[in-house]
Amino acid sequence: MKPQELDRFEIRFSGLGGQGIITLGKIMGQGLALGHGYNVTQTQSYGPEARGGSSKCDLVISSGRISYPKAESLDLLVALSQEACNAYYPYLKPGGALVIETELVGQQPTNRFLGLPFTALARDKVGVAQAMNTVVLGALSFLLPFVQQAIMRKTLETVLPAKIRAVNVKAFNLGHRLAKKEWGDDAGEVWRVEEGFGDD
Amino acid sequence: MKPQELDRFEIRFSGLGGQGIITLGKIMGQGLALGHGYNVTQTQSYGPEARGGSSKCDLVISSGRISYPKAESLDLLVALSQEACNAYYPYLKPGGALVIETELVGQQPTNRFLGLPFTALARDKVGVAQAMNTVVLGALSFLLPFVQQAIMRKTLETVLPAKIRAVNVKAFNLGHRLAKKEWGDDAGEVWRVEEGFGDD
Amino acid sequence: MAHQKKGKSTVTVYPDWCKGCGICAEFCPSKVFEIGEHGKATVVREKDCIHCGFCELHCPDFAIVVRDKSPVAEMEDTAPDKPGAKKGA
Amino acid sequence: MAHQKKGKSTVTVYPDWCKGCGICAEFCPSKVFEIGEHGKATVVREKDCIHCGFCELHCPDFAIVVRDKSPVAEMEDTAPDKPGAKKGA
Amino acid sequence: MNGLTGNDVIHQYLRHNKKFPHVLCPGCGHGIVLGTLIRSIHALSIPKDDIVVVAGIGCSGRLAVYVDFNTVHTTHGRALTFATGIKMANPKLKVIALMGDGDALSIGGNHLIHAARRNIGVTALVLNNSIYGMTGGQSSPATPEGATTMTNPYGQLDKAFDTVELARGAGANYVARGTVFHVKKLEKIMIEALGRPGFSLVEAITPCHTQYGRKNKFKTPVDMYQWLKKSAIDVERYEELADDKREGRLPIGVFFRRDRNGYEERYYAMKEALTGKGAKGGRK
Amino acid sequence: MNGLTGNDVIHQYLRHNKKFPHVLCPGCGHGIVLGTLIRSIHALSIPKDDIVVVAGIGCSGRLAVYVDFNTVHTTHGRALTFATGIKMANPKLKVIALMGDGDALSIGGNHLIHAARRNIGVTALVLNNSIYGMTGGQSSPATPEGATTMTNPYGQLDKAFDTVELARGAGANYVARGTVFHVKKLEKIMIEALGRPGFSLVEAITPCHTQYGRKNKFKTPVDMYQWLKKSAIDVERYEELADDKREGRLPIGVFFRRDRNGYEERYYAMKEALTGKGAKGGRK
Amino acid sequence: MPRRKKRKEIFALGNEAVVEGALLAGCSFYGGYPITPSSEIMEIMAARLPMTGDGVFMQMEDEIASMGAIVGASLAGRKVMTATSGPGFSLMQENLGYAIMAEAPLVLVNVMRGGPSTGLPTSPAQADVQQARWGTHGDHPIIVLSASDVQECLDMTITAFNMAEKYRTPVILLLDEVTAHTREKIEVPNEGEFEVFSRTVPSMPPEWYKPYEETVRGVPPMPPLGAGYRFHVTGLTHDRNGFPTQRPEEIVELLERIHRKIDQFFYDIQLVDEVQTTDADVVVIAYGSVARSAELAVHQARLNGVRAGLLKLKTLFPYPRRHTEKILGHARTLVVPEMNMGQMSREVKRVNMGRASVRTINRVDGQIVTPSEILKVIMQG
Amino acid sequence: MPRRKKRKEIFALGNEAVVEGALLAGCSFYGGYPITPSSEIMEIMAARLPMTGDGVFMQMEDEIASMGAIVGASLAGRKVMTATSGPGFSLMQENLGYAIMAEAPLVLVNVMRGGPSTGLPTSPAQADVQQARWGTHGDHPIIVLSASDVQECLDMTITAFNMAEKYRTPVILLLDEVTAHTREKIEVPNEGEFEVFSRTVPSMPPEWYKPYEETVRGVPPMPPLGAGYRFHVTGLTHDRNGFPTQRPEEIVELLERIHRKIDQFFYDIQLVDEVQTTDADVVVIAYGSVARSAELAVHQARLNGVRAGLLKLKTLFPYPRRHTEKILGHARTLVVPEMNMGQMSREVKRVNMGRASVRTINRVDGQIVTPSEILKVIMQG
Ligand SMILES: Cc1ncc(C[n+]2csc(CCOP(=O)(O)OP(=O)(O)O)c2C)c(N)n1
Ligand SMILES: Cc1ncc(C[n+]2csc(CCOP(=O)(O)OP(=O)(O)O)c2C)c(N)n1
Ligand code: SF4
Ligand code: SF4
Ligand code: SF4
Ligand code: SF4
Repeated sequence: MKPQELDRFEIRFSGLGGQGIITLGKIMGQGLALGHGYNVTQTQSYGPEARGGSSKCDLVISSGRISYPKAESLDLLVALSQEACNAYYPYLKPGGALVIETELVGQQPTNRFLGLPFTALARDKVGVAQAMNTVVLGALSFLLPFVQQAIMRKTLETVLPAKIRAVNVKAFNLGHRLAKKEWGDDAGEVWRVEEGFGDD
Repeated sequence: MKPQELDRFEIRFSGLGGQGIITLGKIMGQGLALGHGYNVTQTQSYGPEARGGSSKCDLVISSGRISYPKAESLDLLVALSQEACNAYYPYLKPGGALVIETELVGQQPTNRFLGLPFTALARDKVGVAQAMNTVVLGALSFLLPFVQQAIMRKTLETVLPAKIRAVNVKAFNLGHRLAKKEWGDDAGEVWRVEEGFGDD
Repeated sequence: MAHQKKGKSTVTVYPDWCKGCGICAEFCPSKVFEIGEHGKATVVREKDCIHCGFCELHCPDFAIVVRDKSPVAEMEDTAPDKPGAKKGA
Repeated sequence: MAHQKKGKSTVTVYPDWCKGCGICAEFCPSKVFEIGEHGKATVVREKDCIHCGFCELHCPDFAIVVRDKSPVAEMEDTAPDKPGAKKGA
Repeated sequence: MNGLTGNDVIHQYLRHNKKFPHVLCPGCGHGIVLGTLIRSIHALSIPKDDIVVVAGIGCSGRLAVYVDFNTVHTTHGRALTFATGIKMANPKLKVIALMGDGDALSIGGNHLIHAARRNIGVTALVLNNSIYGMTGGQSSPATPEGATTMTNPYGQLDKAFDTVELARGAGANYVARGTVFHVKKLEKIMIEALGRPGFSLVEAITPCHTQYGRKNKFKTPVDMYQWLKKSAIDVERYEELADDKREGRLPIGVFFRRDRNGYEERYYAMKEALTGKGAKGGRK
Repeated sequence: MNGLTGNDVIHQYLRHNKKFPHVLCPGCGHGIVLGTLIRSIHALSIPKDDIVVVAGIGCSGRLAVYVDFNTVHTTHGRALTFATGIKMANPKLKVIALMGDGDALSIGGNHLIHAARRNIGVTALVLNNSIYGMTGGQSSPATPEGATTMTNPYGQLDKAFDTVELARGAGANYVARGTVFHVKKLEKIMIEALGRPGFSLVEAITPCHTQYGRKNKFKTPVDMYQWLKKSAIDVERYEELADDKREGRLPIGVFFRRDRNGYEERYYAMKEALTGKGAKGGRK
Repeated sequence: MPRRKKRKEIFALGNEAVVEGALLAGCSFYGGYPITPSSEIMEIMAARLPMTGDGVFMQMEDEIASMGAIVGASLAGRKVMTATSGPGFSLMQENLGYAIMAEAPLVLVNVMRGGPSTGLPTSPAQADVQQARWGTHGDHPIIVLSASDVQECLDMTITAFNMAEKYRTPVILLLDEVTAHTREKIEVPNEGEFEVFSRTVPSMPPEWYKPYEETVRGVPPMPPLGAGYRFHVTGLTHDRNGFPTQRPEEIVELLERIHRKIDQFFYDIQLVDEVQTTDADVVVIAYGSVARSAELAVHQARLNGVRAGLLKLKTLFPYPRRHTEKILGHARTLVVPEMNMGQMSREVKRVNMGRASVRTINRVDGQIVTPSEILKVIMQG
Repeated sequence: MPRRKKRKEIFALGNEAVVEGALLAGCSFYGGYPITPSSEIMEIMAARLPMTGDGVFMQMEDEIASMGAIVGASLAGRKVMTATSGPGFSLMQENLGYAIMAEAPLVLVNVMRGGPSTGLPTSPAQADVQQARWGTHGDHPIIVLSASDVQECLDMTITAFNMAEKYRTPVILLLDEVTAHTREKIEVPNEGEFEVFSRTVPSMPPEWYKPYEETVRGVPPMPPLGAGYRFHVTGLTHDRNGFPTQRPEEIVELLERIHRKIDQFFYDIQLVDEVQTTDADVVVIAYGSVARSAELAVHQARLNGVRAGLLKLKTLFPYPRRHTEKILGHARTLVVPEMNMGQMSREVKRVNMGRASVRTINRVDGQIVTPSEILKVIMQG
């Protein structure tokens, strides 16, 4: 299957230190870059903010060359804490999507958002609270029309050490399944584009 | 007495480490600068040459401002070793004077030179071989028409520590006396100039 | 001796400053603290405090203050607590 | 033993390399050296040399060489020297 | 503030215009050292204005900003050089150099041994967490042999410095070691160190769970404090132990005291001798 | 050259295209150290090609240019860092770091203690003349208290380092001291040091009459050798002396030997263990 | 023709790509001291080098020692590297000068962060550019390269090693925090697909070898220590044998040669990428991550009808004068955006000699220069 | 009017005059490490400082420690100084940057010798000029002065202290070996005959004091440590209270202010001497001992009918652009003689923007540029 053409799709993952935000971004980035063949740049926050407890990780995804590597106006914001949601919501493009962790983001800045209780899901359904980030990855693999679930899962398996692989695949599948169920089939429709007219 | 007008008079003292060349130059320079009121620059060799055993010290003396501080073409070369004489004789101006230590400079590059056995004089007549440089100072105080013996002796006394003062004054006087005797009254005549016409 | 102070101290944790490292909970001889749901130390058995000072000295974030009860406070406090009742912030 | 070597060695000072520090002259057990007029060490009592090696080991400028006499040299040297006669450079 | 006790006292010494909690990780021992330092100063009744805390660069160095003294956050490894200048410029100040183990023993090793040799009147606190905390967990010269770090993924090959022995070899006047678990002892040491002439070195063993512990089988910060509790032993008792019993034990306490005047005292005495009572010209 | 003896041997090791005598002053002990080093290498039959002399900056550093080995004249104080790189890059080389006391103990102090701690397989020769020779007679950390120098005209205030104790404190594997008067003993020490694993430090006490002696009541170079002769004493005998008899005596000999492998040995063994016989991937 | 073997793709951090490039280029010795934002280079080296053939990894006590160790190892025949950031870079300057004098090849990566002093440890900047040129004392030549994306981190590291070995000189690779800390997909070239240059070793018997001899290229061959060529290395001015000299003609020969060996090969050393410059009225001259912003801005400017172009500097020093001159043939305006107060723009102005108008864009607040900032200036013409 | 008191005359070495000037300016703290050709400064300080009021002399373990000690002492209220030469100057760069950030006044004398590396320890050079400007990492302002004769050594040292104190900044005084090692008769000014500036101390209660506050001059007052103003000093970017900050607007305010406080006072800081420049066709721009050669050459050129002049730079940085601009009003040719490969001539060219023709004369062989060399180039027009 030919990957969908993308011209600068920008995602920001944000939340608290310890939620595995950076790992989430790295795996997603690697899956898109190596598995799907996109150009991807991944950047993240270093330094005191990172220490201070907040955490941020950006992806820019494109079929063409990516000049400027940092996210400027977001197509998708994943906010896993209230603070992060407040801080970064203003950077969301008109029409961009907001994904939140419903238990941690009590005050949503808009009624147009997609939410799931990722932490509770990981803790209760997977049995490992730390697998929360993988649940998110699964959900996004459903949401984003240019992500192929199988490839992303494969990437996940490649990247993770053997002993935590099974748990995370479970979390990934859970996220995918629940997103489909809760958010509906056409959640990411806005980003799906018809095959273009360009030559092969 | 008004000091004689000088326009860049250049002297080089040269010889071996341990002969007190630098001290000689420094005292002479100080006498001319502070005692006589000339502008004087004194420079010397540092570094490996200095270590290697040879030693060199230059004076530039002028009534006016001295721009370039290093000696370029010498009015007077004082050579206290054969090596030094060989090395620096070529820098002597036409008409410049060469003063040598006769026992240490066996091969004179010219027959126009003024010599005295300074070391032997110091050792035998003053009783302190190290006072050789002061004997030279005394001789030069005679030779150079713009040097006033009394002032130079005063400088010498100011500069030296008390316990070696007497010996050195003796050496100084000896040098002056012998230069007068051996080199004759008009030895430095070439450099004596009539009082100019400038206004007061 | 410290033991005579049992029940005579108030123990306060400033949750804003507490980072939930668990040192107080682990080493308090009277098990006064627990790490609560939000990952912060909570005073759960204040009356058992013997004012040994350990927690104040060892909290890396200066988040705990143990004080002798004021006479008035002490008076009030003589009413027996329900066992296990939560105290403090 | 070194002492048995007395008179059996040649002692050479290379004056170009000698800086006249005086170590050899001071410490040579046989007083073989003197510092000469030009401030260089001179071998003055070569035949007293017991080839103890001190001077070679201690000359900071590697300016001294002490060698066993070759049989021929030794032969020549059996002629008694004038006492105090200068030897070497 | 003399009626106050415990952290109520500490709070009087913290800068009210700084954001708290401080930036250090949960369970980081550095905060405990800072508290102990404050209590020691409080116990000695030294005015805040007379204290200069000179810090290096590292997590430990960040402590300086939080306390209401004169505080100087310098360059990596160089705290003692600044401290030396400050003490010589104004010997009335009580100068405390606050350094990490990397700071003091790696890049700053030369200044440490020279401060000790010179016996400058500075109290040096080495906050030894066995690791480079600030930069993310690389080896320090205090990382134990065999430990795993970001720059020794196959186990540290180097032998760690023994700070006490190093300072002894350099001729230090006073050297002691404490831990953040044994806070009262540490406080006693600091109080003594702050009161002595010349150079005093206090090594405080302080856990870094984030960068060191997690990679070296300490599951939680608390585990590291348990380890301190178990392994520390008074140096007097340590010395009585048989060699094979010493393995794994960490001697704490005062290792030695020497009684040489501080460099600044000797220097100003020399000046006094040279210039006499206001008179110019020496009598050397 | 095996039939030769004495300075005939030395001459075989000097560079024939260099100008002699060397630049050092009359009576400077540095030349004697160089001769002793050459004899030690000769005695061990180490090929010239295998020797790397890594020198610092100072009069002592100038020695390197005269000997027909691989010679590297580095920057002031840094000889041991270059030596460490060379040894790690090619452990087969016999690497000798040749440093002055200022070089090794002042600006280079950190590298010295770290080379000792790491136990890198380098032989460090510290040519201690108690002074900065090259730059004209300023104090060094080895200048005795009270001595007069260009930067201490009123007498050195600092206490000198004891090189031996400093190296001990840093964890060195082998430390010895000799003097250029006691050349045979110095040679024995050097031969031992060159043959040992890991870091060995040899301090050679060598007089500088020009810059140190003249200002400190030594009339001639010879006086300084007399002083060495009188004050040196075997460390074994020194230790038996009563404290009050030790004053003014200079213990020489081997102070301690430890038996730890050199860093390069440990490093390459680790590599071997990690990669196996050509196999990639560790078995950590 | 054999089909090109597919290249391995990896999703790597800029700092990781530097390590990848170094290992491909034959680096077998790393000596360093950690500092943000360069530390990953050291950490990955620590994991990789012990696993490779003769790889040596050493953590040194400080940056001075790091430089000493790698210069030593370079003299002993290794291809060597260190990495640091501003404060460490300042400390490395003395031994860097030594390496220039001793002509010891080495690669020094400086991942720039905000300065001066401890400054902004985790924020990007490009403020060590002039320091890279002038940081060590005395007149000296130096090659300074940069990279603007992760692929270039790999490629330019290989180039840095090649230049270091080819010209027997230290080469500085300046990265900024953005480039170093961005993860991207890159291609790792297969062996044989890229050039690897190693220093020339002498091919004459030792007696004839002069370590600092004049040669056609100005670069004398260099044997490893211990290979039978026993020579002297010094930071003092030296003659062809490596022995210290004070003779003016020998000094001039030496200093002239170490400059010439680099200056004369400007066509090999001065690397740039040009994007739509041929017809450009406005040319942006940029390097590092800012060049990426510039590329986007140029693209947008073209869409807006302005004939804009980009001269991306991959070599910062010796400054690519030739390429700038060419552009000055037609450009009216040069725009020089930098994360500093105007450091490369000084070079641009010096070459420009008043011809085009030079606009600078400077940020020193730890933020990257954005495409829109550059676009705005381009649009002003 | 009272008769001017006669000034004391002394016959002094350049290095000695530096000490004389420093003591007159109120220097009471010296920390250093010896190095040729600067060592006499240290040695004379060692003799003098213990004899003066509160004078402190310290020999430190190295140049890094020297800088650390004097910055510390400066913060504690002293007027401080160190002196060094190339290798030591390289080592001082990190802490020099710290002093810039902490705004600690200090005077650093670099007596330049031949480089790079150990180079030519006893020969003159002027090759650390660009290093003085750019040696420490990060964008930074710096004042660099020079002196060309012994009297100027004294005068410019006083000036250096005054500028350091006035602008709360390190000032570098660059001497060359010739100037430092020449003995000349100089006049020691009497007290009251020269200006002595000392840092402004705060005149508000401690609670109101902000150590890095914006002020009219851009220079905040500075109390000594321990005087009741308990503030924080750091090399990190900091806010007005001295506390570390990562906020872009605070960073910009800080960096902008430390540059502005120097840039805006260019008329006070940029010092030159002009000799016969008013009508000159050919102007020699020179500094240090070379300016003396240039003066003689200009004199000789005038005798030969060429309208030559000399612009002697006493301030090297910030570069005296204004004075150069004035000269570019009439000069056809600028001649820039230097004992380096062309370091100040870069600044001249940058300002010149192609207007006059710029001729450089460069020596790097440890020899001084002679008057005749300069004359030759002047005569070529
Ligand atoms: C010259 C220099 N080199 C390196 C660094 C980077 N750096 C900052 S802190 C640090 C080490 C911190 O470790 P440590 O001193 O042990 O203190 P900790 O953070 O563990 O308290 C390093 C290497 C720097 N700031 N400056
Ligand atoms: C960085 C640096 N600082 C200072 C110097 C000047 N310098 C050269 S040699 C030397 C000290 C020499 O003394 P020491 O190491 O004891 O050796 P010695 O000359 O006595 O053998 C100094 C300070 C230098 N070359 N480089
Ligand atoms: S010790 Fe302090 S920070 Fe740690 S859990 Fe207890 S109150 Fe919180
Ligand atoms: S003082 Fe703290 S540690 Fe001690 S008993 Fe009370 S609560 Fe527990
Ligand atoms: S020891 Fe050597 S240098 Fe000294 S006097 Fe004897 S021969 Fe000459
Ligand atoms: S070997 Fe030398 S020191 Fe010994 S006896 Fe002979 S000459 Fe004297």
